Amino acid sequence: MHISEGLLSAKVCLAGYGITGLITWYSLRKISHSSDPTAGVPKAALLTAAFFVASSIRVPVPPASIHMVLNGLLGAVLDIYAFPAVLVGLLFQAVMFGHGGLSTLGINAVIMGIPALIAAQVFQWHQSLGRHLNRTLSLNLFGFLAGVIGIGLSCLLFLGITILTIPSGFDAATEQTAIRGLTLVHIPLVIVEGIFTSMVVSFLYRVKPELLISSPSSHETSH
Amino acid sequence: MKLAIDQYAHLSSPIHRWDARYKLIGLLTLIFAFAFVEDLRLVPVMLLVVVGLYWLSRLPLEFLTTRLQYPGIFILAMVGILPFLSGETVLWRMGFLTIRQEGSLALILVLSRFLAIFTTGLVLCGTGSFIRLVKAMRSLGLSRILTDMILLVYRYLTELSYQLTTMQHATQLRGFQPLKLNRRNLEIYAALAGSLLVRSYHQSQEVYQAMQLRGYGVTPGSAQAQSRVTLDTYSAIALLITLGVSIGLIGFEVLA
Amino acid sequence: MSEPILNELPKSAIADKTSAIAVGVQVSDLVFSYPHQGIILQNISFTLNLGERVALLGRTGSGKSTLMENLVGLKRPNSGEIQILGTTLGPETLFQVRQQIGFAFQDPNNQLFMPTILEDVIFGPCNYGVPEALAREQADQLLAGFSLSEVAHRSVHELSGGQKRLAALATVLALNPDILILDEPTNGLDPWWRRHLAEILIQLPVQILLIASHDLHWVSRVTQRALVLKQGQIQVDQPTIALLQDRPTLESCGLPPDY
Amino acid sequence: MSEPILNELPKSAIADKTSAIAVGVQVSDLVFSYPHQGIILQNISFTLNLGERVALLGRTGSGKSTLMENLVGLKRPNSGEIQILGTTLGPETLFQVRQQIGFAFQDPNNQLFMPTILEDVIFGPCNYGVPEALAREQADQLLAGFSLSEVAHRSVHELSGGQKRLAALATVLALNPDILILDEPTNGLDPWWRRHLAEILIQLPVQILLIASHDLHWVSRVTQRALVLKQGQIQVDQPTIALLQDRPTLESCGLPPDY
Ligand SMILES: Nc1ncnc2c1ncn2[C@@H]1O[C@H](COP(=O)(O)OP(=O)(O)OP(=O)(O)O)[C@@H](O)[C@H]1O
Ligand SMILES: Nc1ncnc2c1ncn2[C@@H]1O[C@H](COP(=O)(O)OP(=O)(O)OP(=O)(O)O)[C@@H](O)[C@H]1O
Ligand SMILES: [Mg+2]
Ligand SMILES: [Mg+2]
Repeated sequence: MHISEGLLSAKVCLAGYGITGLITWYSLRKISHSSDPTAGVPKAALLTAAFFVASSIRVPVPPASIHMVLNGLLGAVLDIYAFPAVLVGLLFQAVMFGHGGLSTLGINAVIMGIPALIAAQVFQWHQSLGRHLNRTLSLNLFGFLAGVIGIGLSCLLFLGITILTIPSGFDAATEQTAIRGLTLVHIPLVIVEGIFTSMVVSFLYRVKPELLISSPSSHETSH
Repeated sequence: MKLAIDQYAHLSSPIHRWDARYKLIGLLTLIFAFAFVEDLRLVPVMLLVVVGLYWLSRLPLEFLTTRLQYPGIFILAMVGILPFLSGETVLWRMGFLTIRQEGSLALILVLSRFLAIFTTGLVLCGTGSFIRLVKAMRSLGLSRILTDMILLVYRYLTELSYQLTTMQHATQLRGFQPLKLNRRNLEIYAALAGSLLVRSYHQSQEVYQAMQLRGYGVTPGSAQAQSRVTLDTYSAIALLITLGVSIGLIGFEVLA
Repeated sequence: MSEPILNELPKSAIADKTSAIAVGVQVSDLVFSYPHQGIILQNISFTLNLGERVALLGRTGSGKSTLMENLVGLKRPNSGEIQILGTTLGPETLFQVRQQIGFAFQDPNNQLFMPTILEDVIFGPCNYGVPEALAREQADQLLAGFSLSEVAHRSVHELSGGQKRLAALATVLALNPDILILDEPTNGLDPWWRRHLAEILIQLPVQILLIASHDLHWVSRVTQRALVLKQGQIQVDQPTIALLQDRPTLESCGLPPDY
Repeated sequence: MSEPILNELPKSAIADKTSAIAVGVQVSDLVFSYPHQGIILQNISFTLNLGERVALLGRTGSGKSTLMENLVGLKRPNSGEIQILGTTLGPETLFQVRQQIGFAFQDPNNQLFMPTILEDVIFGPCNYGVPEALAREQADQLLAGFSLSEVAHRSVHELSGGQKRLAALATVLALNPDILILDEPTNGLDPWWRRHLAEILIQLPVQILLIASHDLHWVSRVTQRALVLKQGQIQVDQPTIALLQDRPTLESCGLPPDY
């Protein structure tokens, strides 16, 4: 779900870089104002690598196999480092594997990163909105939502940007059919992603709850 | 997953000799100049520049073609339908197949831009060690947090994908053979992903400790951070040429 | 130093399964190299017969782990053939052959990926259709045998180095493999556990045991035959005790027996 | 078995730095537990004097690694005090104290975090202001001494288990620490390397050497004093050779000397 080199006009690429630059600058400023800015670097870096490796796991859905995106969870786990993490991860995907590209790095970071930030916010609601639910249920539910929102929004942004900016217009009808068709195709994938995300969330909750920021366990012990 | 993007860093060529900082500025500008190209008359110029650049870099052609495969297929899948669906002017019709002019031209434009930008990016990353490139980014003022992250990700991307492969092997050796999507299988994949995250988190803590034990993060502006600013005439001239070409391309696009 | 305990194998356990085949593992002309690098294993050929317990020795970096990973089909040789219990190892036979082999990685972290140790131990049996309740019961016993009952519900990251090793061994033994291949199983274990592990392995009803190790004394109590890898080839193939007393050979292979 | 080489320390190296302080490391009443778990170390007190080479022994899971990580400030004790070369370990003094300590983790993977082995070795010196060219030169020598020149430009996961261990040791030695703390340094090394490492360590001009190990014979050649951890306490504090000959004590600590 990355936009390749050459597809977009330079203006869109530059706009992407502009937005990405702004959010990255804001994130970095928040990081360097934290008590020990270097402390989070190895954690963010290794988890970035882990997320991108984990997203290469191919889950068989006969007759093919799919892989997860996990950007919702990435947002939830990495907090202020999430956006820089997405940027760095995408840089590697572009350089090493040719997924995406250098000129489209900015716009791709927007496509993956902004939904990650929103999904992270939604996931945090498990502490407030999910307060009345049983802990596991609320984690599963909001994990699911984070997964769905992360990949869902990314898909919409991706489809929107490509179809609207691809040079030489289709007629409006073709465009609409295409969008509708592609959206329908993606719905099952989005749901599998949601389920998978909630499963990883419950794994993390069992094994290393502090990875889920301001984790329920620390919440629990404080009462 | 082998990330050998810099497997040809040891070659020697005019591009290899180009100082990483100047090269970074020069080639990135060129990439953007290519992105600006909309006028079909510029396409041959752009391709010529890229062919020249790749030839100068002495990188083997095979390096380009193997790396081109995946993203090439991807972009073809994205824009391959354009000639059939997009535009009014019919160039050619056979049965239900219609090839339209606007779509075809758009396809040519997109593919050439893709090829030009992709190749330039490959030359940028393939003609020097990746670490050197990251250090160049740092000395050009990119945040230390980002460059440190890039270096660590570079190191651990291979490591973790290796760990993942080994863990997957371990599942196979103990009889895990998922043929269909069901709850248990999905849960095992989630466990693999989760293990990878926890393992890397755990490792990151120890890595941070190991880094601290060896003096990380306390001596700002140490020898590593500052690289000498020398005026390298050769690199500067190369930069000027690239900037000239870039400005030419953009200028033509804006004026014409 | 006590004598290695020879011939204590419960032969019956072996006979009733595969009495027709005498050869368990046969490797012919195996060549292996990592991409972009020199050859690590060149023209390796050897045979392991049923009932044998064999040590694989060699200097650091001599290719022991690489050879073992070839044997279980995790790495594909450049050329050459591997036969396991009469079946030639290949993409189609892999799944079938692996059902009979247990392999413990050199790094136990790679082997433990489920949320808790207990779940890790039942993972294999469940894959082969053992009902979960039964698997759990057997796992409890196995973990108790490895003094891991207390940590059975912890995740890997909360174990000490030696405990990780023991847990990894437990996950392999849970499968009751016919052929057991262990890569440096004593690494990180304390002397008490090394002794106990030797006892466990000696009594284990496996048909073939192959152990890579740097612990010459320990391995001489568990195995009867030793292969030494050097410069990509098997340069020594002797009874383990004989090798242990053959100081010049050992020194020439870079394995000074006092250390 | 050759006699452990006592008193071979280059005393001059020690005298000229800190002749005033005789005590190198002093631990008083240290208590440690992991969150939500029982106490691992209870009321540990001991002193390491300058010039001493000390072994830290104990069963798997007895808390050796935990104790060492407390000593270098990677874990914070629940209570108790640690003094290193006269400075009390605390958040403010941590950085200063760490400049004098070299610590090698039990798992070498965690120690090697740069893209190549060479970069890893120069990482420490560069942080402490050694010019890169000089650091590189020293690193080349150090790596050659560990037979790692050939793999210096590889990344860690392309090394064998033993090579990782050696590389991790090289990164620590590159810092020329006053106090050297090694967690199971022989783990995964072949006999030749175990011998060679012993020789290197015996000649190393460090002021204090503390080694956790399960390899009793090896450690008795490198250290003169042994501490044994059991049930969260130091139950034995003896000269290493004396301990090695004291079979009943060893057996009671779960360390049968034959294994
Ligand atoms: N992934 C890899 N890529 C390239 N080379 C590798 C890789 N893994 C191992 N090697 C090299 O192959 C050789 C054999 O490695 P192997 O791990 O098989 O040795 P080993 O005998 O198991 O050593 P040890 O006793 O230290 O575990 C070593 O020289 C090592 O550097
Ligand atoms: N992160 C952790 N969380 C909880 N418990 C832990 C953690 N790490 C270790 N432990 C427990 O603390 C005890 C001491 O562990 P430690 O690693 O210090 O032992 P060790 O003496 O180094 O053992 P080994 O010889 O096997 O390395 C063990 O029982 C272990 O299970
Ligand atoms: Mg090995
Ligand atoms: Mg330990």
